[in-house]
Amino acid sequence: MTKPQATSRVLTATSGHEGPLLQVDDFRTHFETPTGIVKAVDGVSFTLKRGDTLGIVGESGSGKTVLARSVMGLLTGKNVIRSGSARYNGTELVGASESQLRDLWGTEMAMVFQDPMTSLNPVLKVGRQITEGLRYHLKLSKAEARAQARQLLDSVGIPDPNRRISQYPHELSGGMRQRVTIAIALACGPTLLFADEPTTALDVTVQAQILDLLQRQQIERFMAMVLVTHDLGVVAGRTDHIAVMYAGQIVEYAPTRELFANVLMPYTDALLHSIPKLSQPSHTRLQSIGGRPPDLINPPSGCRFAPRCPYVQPKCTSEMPPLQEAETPGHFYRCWFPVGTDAGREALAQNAALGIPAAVSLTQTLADKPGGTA
Amino acid sequence: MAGTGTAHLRDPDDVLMRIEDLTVEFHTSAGIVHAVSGISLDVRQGETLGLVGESGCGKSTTGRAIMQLPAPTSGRVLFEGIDLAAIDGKHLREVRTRLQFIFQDPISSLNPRRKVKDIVAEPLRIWKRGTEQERQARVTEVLDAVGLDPAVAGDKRPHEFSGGQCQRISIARSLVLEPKLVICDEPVSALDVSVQAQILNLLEDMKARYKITLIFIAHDLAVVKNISDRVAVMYLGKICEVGSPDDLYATPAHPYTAALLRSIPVPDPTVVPSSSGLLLGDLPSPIDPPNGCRFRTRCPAAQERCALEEPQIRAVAEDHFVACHFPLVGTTAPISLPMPAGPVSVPTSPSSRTVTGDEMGEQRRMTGDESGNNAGSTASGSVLLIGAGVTAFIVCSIVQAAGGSSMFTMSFESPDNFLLELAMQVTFWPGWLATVGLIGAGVLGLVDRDS
Amino acid sequence: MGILKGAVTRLLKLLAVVLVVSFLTFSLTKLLPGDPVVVLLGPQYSNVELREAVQEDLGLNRPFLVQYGQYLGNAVQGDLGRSYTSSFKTTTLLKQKLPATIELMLLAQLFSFVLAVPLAMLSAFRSNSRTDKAITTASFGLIALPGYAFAVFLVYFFALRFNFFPAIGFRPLSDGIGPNLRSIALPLAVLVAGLTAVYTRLLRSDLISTLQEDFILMARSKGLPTWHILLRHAFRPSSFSLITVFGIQFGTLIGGAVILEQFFVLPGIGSLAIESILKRDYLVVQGVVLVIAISFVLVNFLIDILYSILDPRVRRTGA
Amino acid sequence: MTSNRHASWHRMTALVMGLVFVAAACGGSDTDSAATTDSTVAESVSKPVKGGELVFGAESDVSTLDVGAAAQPADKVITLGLYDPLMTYKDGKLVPYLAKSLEAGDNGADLSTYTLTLPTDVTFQDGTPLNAEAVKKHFERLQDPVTACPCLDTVKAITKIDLPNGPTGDTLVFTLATPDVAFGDTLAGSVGYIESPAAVAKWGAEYKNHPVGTGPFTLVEYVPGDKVVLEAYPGYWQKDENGIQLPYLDKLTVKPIPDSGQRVAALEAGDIDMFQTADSATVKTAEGKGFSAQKISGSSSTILLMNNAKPPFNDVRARQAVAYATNKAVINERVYDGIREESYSGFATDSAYYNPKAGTPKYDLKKAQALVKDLGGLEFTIVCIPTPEADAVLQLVKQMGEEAGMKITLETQDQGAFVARMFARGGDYEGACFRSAQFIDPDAIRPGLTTDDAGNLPFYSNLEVDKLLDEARQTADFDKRKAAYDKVQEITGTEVPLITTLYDLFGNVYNAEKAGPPPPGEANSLGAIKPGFLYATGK
Repeated sequence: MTKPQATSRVLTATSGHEGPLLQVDDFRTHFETPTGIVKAVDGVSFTLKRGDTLGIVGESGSGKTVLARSVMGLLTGKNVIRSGSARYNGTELVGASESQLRDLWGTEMAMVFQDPMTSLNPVLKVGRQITEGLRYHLKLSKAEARAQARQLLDSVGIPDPNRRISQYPHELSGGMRQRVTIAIALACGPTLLFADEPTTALDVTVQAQILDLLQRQQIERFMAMVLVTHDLGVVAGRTDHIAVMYAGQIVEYAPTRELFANVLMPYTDALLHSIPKLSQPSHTRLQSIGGRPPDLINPPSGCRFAPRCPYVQPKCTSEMPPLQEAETPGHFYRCWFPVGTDAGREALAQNAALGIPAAVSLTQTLADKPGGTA
Repeated sequence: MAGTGTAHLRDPDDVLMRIEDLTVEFHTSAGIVHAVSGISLDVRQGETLGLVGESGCGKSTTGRAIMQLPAPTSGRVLFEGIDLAAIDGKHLREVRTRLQFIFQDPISSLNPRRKVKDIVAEPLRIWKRGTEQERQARVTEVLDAVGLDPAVAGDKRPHEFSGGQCQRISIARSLVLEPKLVICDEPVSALDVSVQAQILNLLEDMKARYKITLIFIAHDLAVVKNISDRVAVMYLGKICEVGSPDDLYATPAHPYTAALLRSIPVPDPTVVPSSSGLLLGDLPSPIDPPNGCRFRTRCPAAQERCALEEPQIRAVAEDHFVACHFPLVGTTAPISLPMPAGPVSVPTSPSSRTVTGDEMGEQRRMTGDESGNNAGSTASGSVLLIGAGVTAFIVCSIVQAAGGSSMFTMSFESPDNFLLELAMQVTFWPGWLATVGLIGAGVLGLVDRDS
Repeated sequence: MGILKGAVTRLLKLLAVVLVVSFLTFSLTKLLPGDPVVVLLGPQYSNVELREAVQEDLGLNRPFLVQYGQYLGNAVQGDLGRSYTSSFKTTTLLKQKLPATIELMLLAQLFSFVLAVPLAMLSAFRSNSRTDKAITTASFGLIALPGYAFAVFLVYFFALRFNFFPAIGFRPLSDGIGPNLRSIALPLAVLVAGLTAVYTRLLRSDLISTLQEDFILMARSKGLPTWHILLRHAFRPSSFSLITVFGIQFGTLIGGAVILEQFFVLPGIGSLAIESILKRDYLVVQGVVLVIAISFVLVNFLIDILYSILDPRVRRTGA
Repeated sequence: MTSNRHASWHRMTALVMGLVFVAAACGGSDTDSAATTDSTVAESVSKPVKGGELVFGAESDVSTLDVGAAAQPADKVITLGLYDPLMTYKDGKLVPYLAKSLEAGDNGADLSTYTLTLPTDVTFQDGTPLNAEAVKKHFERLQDPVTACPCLDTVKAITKIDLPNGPTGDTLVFTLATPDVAFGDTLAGSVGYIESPAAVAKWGAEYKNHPVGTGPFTLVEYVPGDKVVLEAYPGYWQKDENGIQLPYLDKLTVKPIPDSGQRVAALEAGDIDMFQTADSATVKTAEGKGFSAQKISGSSSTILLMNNAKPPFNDVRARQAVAYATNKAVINERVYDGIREESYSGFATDSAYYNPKAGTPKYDLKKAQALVKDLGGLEFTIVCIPTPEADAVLQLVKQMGEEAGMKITLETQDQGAFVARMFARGGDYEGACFRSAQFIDPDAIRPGLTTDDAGNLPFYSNLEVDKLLDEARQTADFDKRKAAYDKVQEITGTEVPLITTLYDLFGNVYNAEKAGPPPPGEANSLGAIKPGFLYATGK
């Protein structure tokens, strides 16, 4: 229903740099708090090519939102300590000044936020919120900017853009609002789009529409996209790679199909099993993860998931496993006893024998995997 | 869909709770919000009824209307054969001990200043159940049952717990009076997926242990399916479809249910998300809902009849009921369901205005607060209050001057003290209380509507 | 249009407020002890002939409601009666006193607003910086410092030590802008100091919470310059409690600057009210109260309209 | 005013209940009084020169500019500029001022007939000539209740006014209801100010805001609460002793400055050139800053009224007990920094009629205790309009009384109700606080002490005193009058109808660099000045 508009001005905004569009290397973001330094993002590395989509998955507090915002440079304040490297198109973002970053924001990279209710300014008309970036960055005239805004609204599937442009956010429905924020993010033709939980605040029927929209825009504009979410279902069908985050670190990173086919990290595995699935019959016992995520001020010295892991061995609590590549190229994991490997099975069996509850219930679940109505 | 009817109701003697033709309407400046329009439901003893739908469908309003918070506009709520809408307040409070409510946000629904054991024991104290010793034993038991160590957790306060643990505490609190029916309003939607599983498992355990009946309200179809024995799908204040979860999810009879199911992203990369058959457009305004079938404006299968005639709930299979003129019965695979490409042109509702879930919530809140249901009138109300405050101020000064004379006469008698005394007088005028109160109320009124 | 209809109903309500205020003050001045005739006549009050003559003359011997009705009838025609003591028309007195009050109030509001907005922005944008701490401390100090104490200080420095400004008195605008401004400089400074402090604190805390909002982050992520974000995105949504208080201050300033008026010998409404109360000059008291009430109600009506301009969410009315 | 340091007027203070509560209400020392003047700075007297302008800081706003009613110091400064009294006191003697002469009938033997002669060359500021008709209209206007003059009772005593030389003539003959020696004194106050009949006709009820008299200044601007601007009246009839046309000043501005601290600040800043204050501390402060000050001591500040007609004060012992118990030195110390003078009589100590041998009892705790014991206890209530000063004094009186074994309750009352209680038949009070006012003629004491007079608030009754007071007002002979008033003071000294505390203090503070010393105003108005004689020193 949307007519892709070849907005040439928008699409020519990228340079001809070769190689990954975004290269993040040992990236850290720590916060100084009165109680200590919170290591919200602690040594994250990944690369992203233009046209690709990376899904970052994790529970609340895993650092996924901080990662996205911090890479973009949106986190400011004296208490924010960024280190490592994040290069966009060859430009180092860590340590860049606010004005250098500002030149990239909007035109090169943009962000869509979780809740369109709060991420749109309630007192400004929709049109104005779209045009202000256009006018500032692309130096468009008022009329040009308005025309462009109408096109953008049309391209994100908002019917009757002429009317919507002079409405206020509260006059739109939730889905419509998120379409507007996407239009804003896309306005100046960025090549890298961060979508931070773009559908969490929306109803499920609207969620599907928005995810489709994002995907379509990404393809049309040949953008790279980082899709941050807690919902594995959201990333499953719509990403090229997935990075699973836990306690500030990437614990598993793989091409999407590979990840779901061949989970190595016990955390990812547990996450997948704890979600109720439509395909399962009613009253299926869910595999829950005991305990709670670690304190990011004093994280465990070994594997950060060890305290909750059914596979845990003494080695896990003393030595932090590195992010290592599996036999399948491009599949990285951070575990001493990966799921599905002999080492993993052995560890699980040993724990089950010792009566560690998580391991016991997991083995039970694995045993009656095919059916098992409660 | 979105029809009326009672075909799905079971033998009244066989159910614990029965809702008949429940209607909840809110009066706002924009008009009457038809939040819930004539729905009927029942729950058997020990059963879990899942109430599912998108925001604005009236599922939470239904849950509250059962608790009589607020009382429904019309319709009956029969609990153990008693019509809750017809009994007096005292009686109702007593009945409510057998009816408990669990809220979405576990943290804000617990008093942050009280210890966990006191929070859990509070209903017992209020109802003076047992001796102090018995109460403590009961608290220990439920805390233990929800998986908290009573010795450790009892003396802590809610902020020392994570969201999941807080939800355990609220579950413990709701169980302490041994209720018959627990209504859970989105109990896991604020929780992380790993914790969500813990709570869902816990609810199942509690159901088994305490023989409670659950009404489980949620927007997440998978969650509802997992826990329910019977599922009712709601849309815009009406019931679309009722049935056993496995049957309903496998063969949805209502186009809305089908669309909902299709919208859910599946954590399986082999399933390519398809945009065909997805719902388009927005939820119509509950102030001016579409005539006929309320879903028809977004229904891919809508026909002329849908606008003219409201569908009645009818059985399409054993324990599977639907309110649709053209149900999708007989089809097997919901995902590959053949569907028209887009909505059939049907007469649409004259109202182009849309009301979203947030606004619904707002309106609900506003109706709860009688002070103002419209920003404009709140404002002039505030101005009235402030005006009254200023009057009070002026009147105070006159009273003071006339009654005491002192503050003014002193200026000439002992000029040196004039300013000091005047300042003191101003500070201590008793009328200031009224003044400040009125102006304050006015200002609050003005400020409040920004929030 | 809904807005127009709303405005009309609101205006009617405000008219009701003014009526109620006038009735209240009218009845209160009647109910209170302290017959104005006592004050007028002094010891001669015991002289019945004299007392009755004066009561007759002032119309005080008629039934209460008749008096109120006459008062209201005259008031509608712009006649608020005559002062019992000085025989001046109440409207004349008001005309004499209003210029100083209005000028002082408007300038105080204007200056404090113009000062407070950038200060608050600076303070909020660099919250917890040294600038912020300095501004916060200063405004706390000014809020805590009673106006008259500050006035004494200003008079000592600027009138006595350096003789920049007169210590007392008011020169009307007809004497020229220079003398006029010089004559109100010190009271204006006292008012502006207090108001600026209040406004700065209010706006600062609102701005700080607005700056935490997602839409500010969104605006930043658009790559907009800081000043644009502060002015276009943060200021408007942060200004609601500011303008509420701003509106209320109009009311308080009209009648509440009594201390300053007395201190600086400004011919203002506040001192007129006090003097009339003293002299039981109730017609003047009523006139003053009426003017205060009307202006207060009007200002807040305008503020209300301003609200709906600033916050589109308020505009929502059912068609 | 060194020349006035020991003014040789025969001063006396009389208690007049009448104006008293106006004073309590409006606060100024509403004291038409004779006063001791004491200037602290004996500066070399600069010669008055013509020209210049001055700004005068008044204690309070103008309350009225009408004749007959002007009573407060702030009013007096202006009204004495606008009007001239018919009579005045010079060196303690009553002499004609605006009038040419005032003669009692029968060569001074008939005190119920007076002949007033006017000058023929005086015109009001609006050009209306001053003549017999104008003066007659003036008194008739004051006699009209609608004018609401506080002087009503006084002017009502005039039963007839004859104009033997016709309306445009220069002679009036007043016939009084009873012989009154103090008639001339009356004409020395605001009752003796004559207003232009043309202006009254023009302005009617609003006349008081558009006053026109024969005085040295005309009113050019009157903004209530802000300022009164007076400009010299070129046609003024009076020249000074050196032949300079009065007034000296071209312009005089009077500004009310209620805050005494601000009054000093304004003087320092040069916004004003002189001001008045009833507050002794302010005088001290101003002197400390190098300004000049005239200090005038006058009537008693706070007096304690006792209801002689009701228990417990219908018993003379009770009244004496209170007098013995009151330690005025302590009150002076605690409330007035010891600046004031103790008062045991309604008469000022330097009044010619003052009887130093008489006076109310001095502090003697033992005697007070004995009397209280004798009475079997003494319990009473003192009612008062609350002012900080009265509160302070009464608190001390309460303590002192309790030391003597009395039980005293203090009660506050708003002004309206207070007045009503005072004037109620028989007096609805036991004890009350009051302020006094003063007149130069001792006859003013009469209403306050005469049995059944409306002004007799203590409800005192002593037929002998009544007789003495009547005798005294019906003779012009000083010795006879003095003897009568001496006797009255003896009687009231023992019978104690009321208790005075301390004499008032009033100050005229001025900047000697800008202004000459304030010329004394009406002799019987505490702190009043005659602005016609004010001059700028031209620096």
